[in-house]
Amino acid sequence: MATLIEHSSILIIAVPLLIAFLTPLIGMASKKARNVVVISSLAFVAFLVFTLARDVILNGIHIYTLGAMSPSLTIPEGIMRPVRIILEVDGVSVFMGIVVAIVSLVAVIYSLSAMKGETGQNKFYTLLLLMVGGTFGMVFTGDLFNLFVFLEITSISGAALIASRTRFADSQEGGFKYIVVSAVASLMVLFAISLLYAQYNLLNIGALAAAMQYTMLDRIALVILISAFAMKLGGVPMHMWLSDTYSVAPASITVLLITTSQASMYALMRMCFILYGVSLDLAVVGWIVIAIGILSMFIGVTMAVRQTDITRLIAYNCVCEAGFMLVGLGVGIAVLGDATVLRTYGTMAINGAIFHMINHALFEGLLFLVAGAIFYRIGTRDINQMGGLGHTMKLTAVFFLLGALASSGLPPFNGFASKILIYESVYQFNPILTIIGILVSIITLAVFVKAFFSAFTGPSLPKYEDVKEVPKTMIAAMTIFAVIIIIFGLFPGLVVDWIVRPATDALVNQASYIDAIRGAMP
Amino acid sequence: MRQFFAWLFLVVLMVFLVIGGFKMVHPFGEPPSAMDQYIIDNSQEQAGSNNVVAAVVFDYRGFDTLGEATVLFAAVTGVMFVLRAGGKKEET
Amino acid sequence: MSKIVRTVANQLMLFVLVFGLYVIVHGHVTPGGGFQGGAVIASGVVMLIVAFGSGQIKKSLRERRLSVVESSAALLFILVAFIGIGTVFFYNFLVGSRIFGDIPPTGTNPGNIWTGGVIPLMNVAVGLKVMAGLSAAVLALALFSGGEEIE
Amino acid sequence: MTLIVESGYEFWNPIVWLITFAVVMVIVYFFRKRGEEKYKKGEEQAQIFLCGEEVPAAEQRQVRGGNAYWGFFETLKEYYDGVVRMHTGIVNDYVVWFVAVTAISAIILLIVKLVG
Amino acid sequence: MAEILSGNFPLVAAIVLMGIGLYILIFRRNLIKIVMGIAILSSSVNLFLVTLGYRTGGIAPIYTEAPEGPMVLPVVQALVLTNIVIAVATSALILSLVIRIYRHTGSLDSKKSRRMKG
Repeated sequence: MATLIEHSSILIIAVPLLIAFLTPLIGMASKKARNVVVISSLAFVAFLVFTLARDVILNGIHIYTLGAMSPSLTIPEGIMRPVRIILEVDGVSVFMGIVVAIVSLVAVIYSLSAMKGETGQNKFYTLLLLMVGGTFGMVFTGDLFNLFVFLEITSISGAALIASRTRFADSQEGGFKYIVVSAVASLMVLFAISLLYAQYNLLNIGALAAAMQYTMLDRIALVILISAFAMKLGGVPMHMWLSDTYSVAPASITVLLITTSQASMYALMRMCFILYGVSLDLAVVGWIVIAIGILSMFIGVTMAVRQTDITRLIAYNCVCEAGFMLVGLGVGIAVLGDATVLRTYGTMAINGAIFHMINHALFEGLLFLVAGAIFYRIGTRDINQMGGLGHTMKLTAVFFLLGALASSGLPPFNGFASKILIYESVYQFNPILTIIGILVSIITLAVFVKAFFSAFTGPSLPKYEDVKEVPKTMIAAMTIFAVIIIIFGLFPGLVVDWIVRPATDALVNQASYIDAIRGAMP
Repeated sequence: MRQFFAWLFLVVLMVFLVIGGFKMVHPFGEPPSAMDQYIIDNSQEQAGSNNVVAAVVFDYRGFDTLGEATVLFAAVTGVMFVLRAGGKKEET
Repeated sequence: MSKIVRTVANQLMLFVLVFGLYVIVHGHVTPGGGFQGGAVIASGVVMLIVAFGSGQIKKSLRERRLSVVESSAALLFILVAFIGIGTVFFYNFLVGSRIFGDIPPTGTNPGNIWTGGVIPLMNVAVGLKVMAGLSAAVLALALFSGGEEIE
Repeated sequence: MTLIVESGYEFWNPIVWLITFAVVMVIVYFFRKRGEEKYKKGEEQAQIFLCGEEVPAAEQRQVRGGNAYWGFFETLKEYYDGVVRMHTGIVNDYVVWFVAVTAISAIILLIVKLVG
Repeated sequence: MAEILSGNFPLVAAIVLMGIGLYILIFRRNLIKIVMGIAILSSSVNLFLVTLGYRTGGIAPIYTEAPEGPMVLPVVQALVLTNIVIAVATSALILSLVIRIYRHTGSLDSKKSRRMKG
């Protein structure tokens, strides 16, 4: 068991990749075997993630030096800096790992029957596993260039998956937009990395953080990193690709795309809090992030109101929810330098933002799955064409209502618990932000009222009279999300104490991240 | 309008980058090289490879290469996935 | 393409293959490596596609077979990395052993192919993978733009 | 107690909320129970009454989602005109926005450095 | 004057190339040209990286019958190798998507391929 934990961080990344390489070969032999292998490998990975999370939360940062004599040998003899690639797993990483593990398992279960009729399923599952592995790599790595490589893995496999319904022109277009945007963003990230490399001759995040001097060149790199990751997570005004791609991808892929966006947000946090830390102009950078967040909230929700395409509506709502997290993080960045203020409400804002990340993945995921279920049955996403579906798809309607209420931040669901943390802490920073936030929440409710009533209520239409409830595995996938939403809603304190607070502590504690790299220094 | 702003922002960004590259990066030909010098000095002994770049690619930064191979694998799978025949089979 | 082009391409392919294999196998001693050698061979395949047309090539080089080769090569690569997990993932466990285990003398030397530990193995795996992968991608693009759809 | 989320100033306890909600629901049910019980299902009473005219088919009776919140959009017409024009859907414009955000934040950081 | 002009010209060349790439991505509507823009952007980053690692009078970092002189930095070369392969992979995937879009819409204009807006 100790050995398993010691190697768990690399296994979590490498097992999905290994299975992805195997999938085409197994799939040629038997479809059933392929499905079993894919699901069991992801379940194994989820198990590893939970054991690793327990270990990290109890024992502190987990270090894994690839290719060295021993995993903890970060710095070789004769040199004072890390040479090899190091996986550094701290509280935030395992938090993101938990999100990805849950969501990927649900996505695979959902696609079992949702993708049943499609051709090319071997390649579908291969790409899905690659995407999961890439997201795990993004959140676990401690090396900047490695982060870039995994960013590319997620964007390339993601683009191919978005375009998987080749019979529709708009899905091809969505894939094209996604890969162009990701390629530009990740190349600019690489440029910023090369600026940092040019000055310090380092690629390790912890070592760079220790050496950081915040010269003008570092500022340029910081600006590029912030805007590139903000583009990848869909912050306004760089959010337009998000609604185009989320709306056309298969629902199980959209759920995974949410987690990759979250991984980009994780990367943004990693850059701001750990790589630059207290050395950057905290108030200014904080306000830049807050500005992007406020714009995301407002424009996202107002655009969501006028959509008539149900997935597009939820996608714009995603932009809006990302705004909440950005505001929380921005407040955290802005007060990072002041220890007392940080203690009074700074950590609370970050807590709220991080808690909202997992809630966001859960309820937006549930909503997208429901939208996918509707599309699966009636073949359209236009809410003008829908109506009266609640008569036949009762469970789906309940799930939609659950996700909608959680997303609008109504008690007692999980969205309320995280939003109230953000509101109350942000209120002490700047009351206007909270007022905008509450207003946006109200409009979010209006958005979902529109979507719910036009899709599920009303007289049952003749053309949808023979519409049945979706297959059992899809129901099972949605049930997992729904149950977790209810549990998180009823016991938010436990979640905050167990996984959210360690993540916040890891974020605000730059010194421990650096010390973990230095740990084995002679 | 769009043209004007696009040009403006592009030029501003380029001015920043050009000044950064021209003046602020280390002089050409004299890079800081603590990590790289260590690899140059030790690659023969530790990785057993005369080709230092091969040692970096497959030993010191082997994980990047795994990622890179994965990217290529994903792209090839993606190309064949996107160009595959048929959209939806009959449900069986 | 005309008969001259086809004949020349046919003859040249042998040299391309030999050169590509040389670049792959000597990756740890001389400039080159798996990626470069694989790209050389794949460009040879592209030359054949240009000369003979994708329909002709498809008869002898199915993209299904190519993707099997690619998957197996990727598996080989990651398995070699996995074997190192006895100590650490990606540990170069062959240095100092009897297979590819010689350690070259420090400093300039004439080069010895029996060195590098796992690096030659990985080079071969990556070379196969890049060759199969790039050929498959180009073949798929060529076939699709020629009007055929990929299975 | 770990079931509570504390934000430093206030707290949120879903269990207390649920108990309150249940109590209110019981009171509501109590009031509802005291109401008339003349409603009968499946009779003419449950049918739609439209001034004696014939009830249109379900297709026409349905309120479509696209018609919702008409007044909201009409009031905010200027805002929506601007915002919708921003979403051109052309991939080139997405890159322009990226460059714009990068350039603006670079200028802001430069100004901060020169001032402070 | 000499003081102002003394600087890092090779890096400027790389950044100008980046400007060209961004220019194409912003102003060219043709989808194939957008792919080219991404390729140029990627090449500019590669050029930038390789230039960073140069040492005056340096030789390739390979010990086999190496001439005298300092070796240039090997890590950037590995990074560039990785990035080249990634660029190839990206181009291949985008081109296949472009072919699909062309099949559907019959046009390569990015203004025409916007089913989704607003």
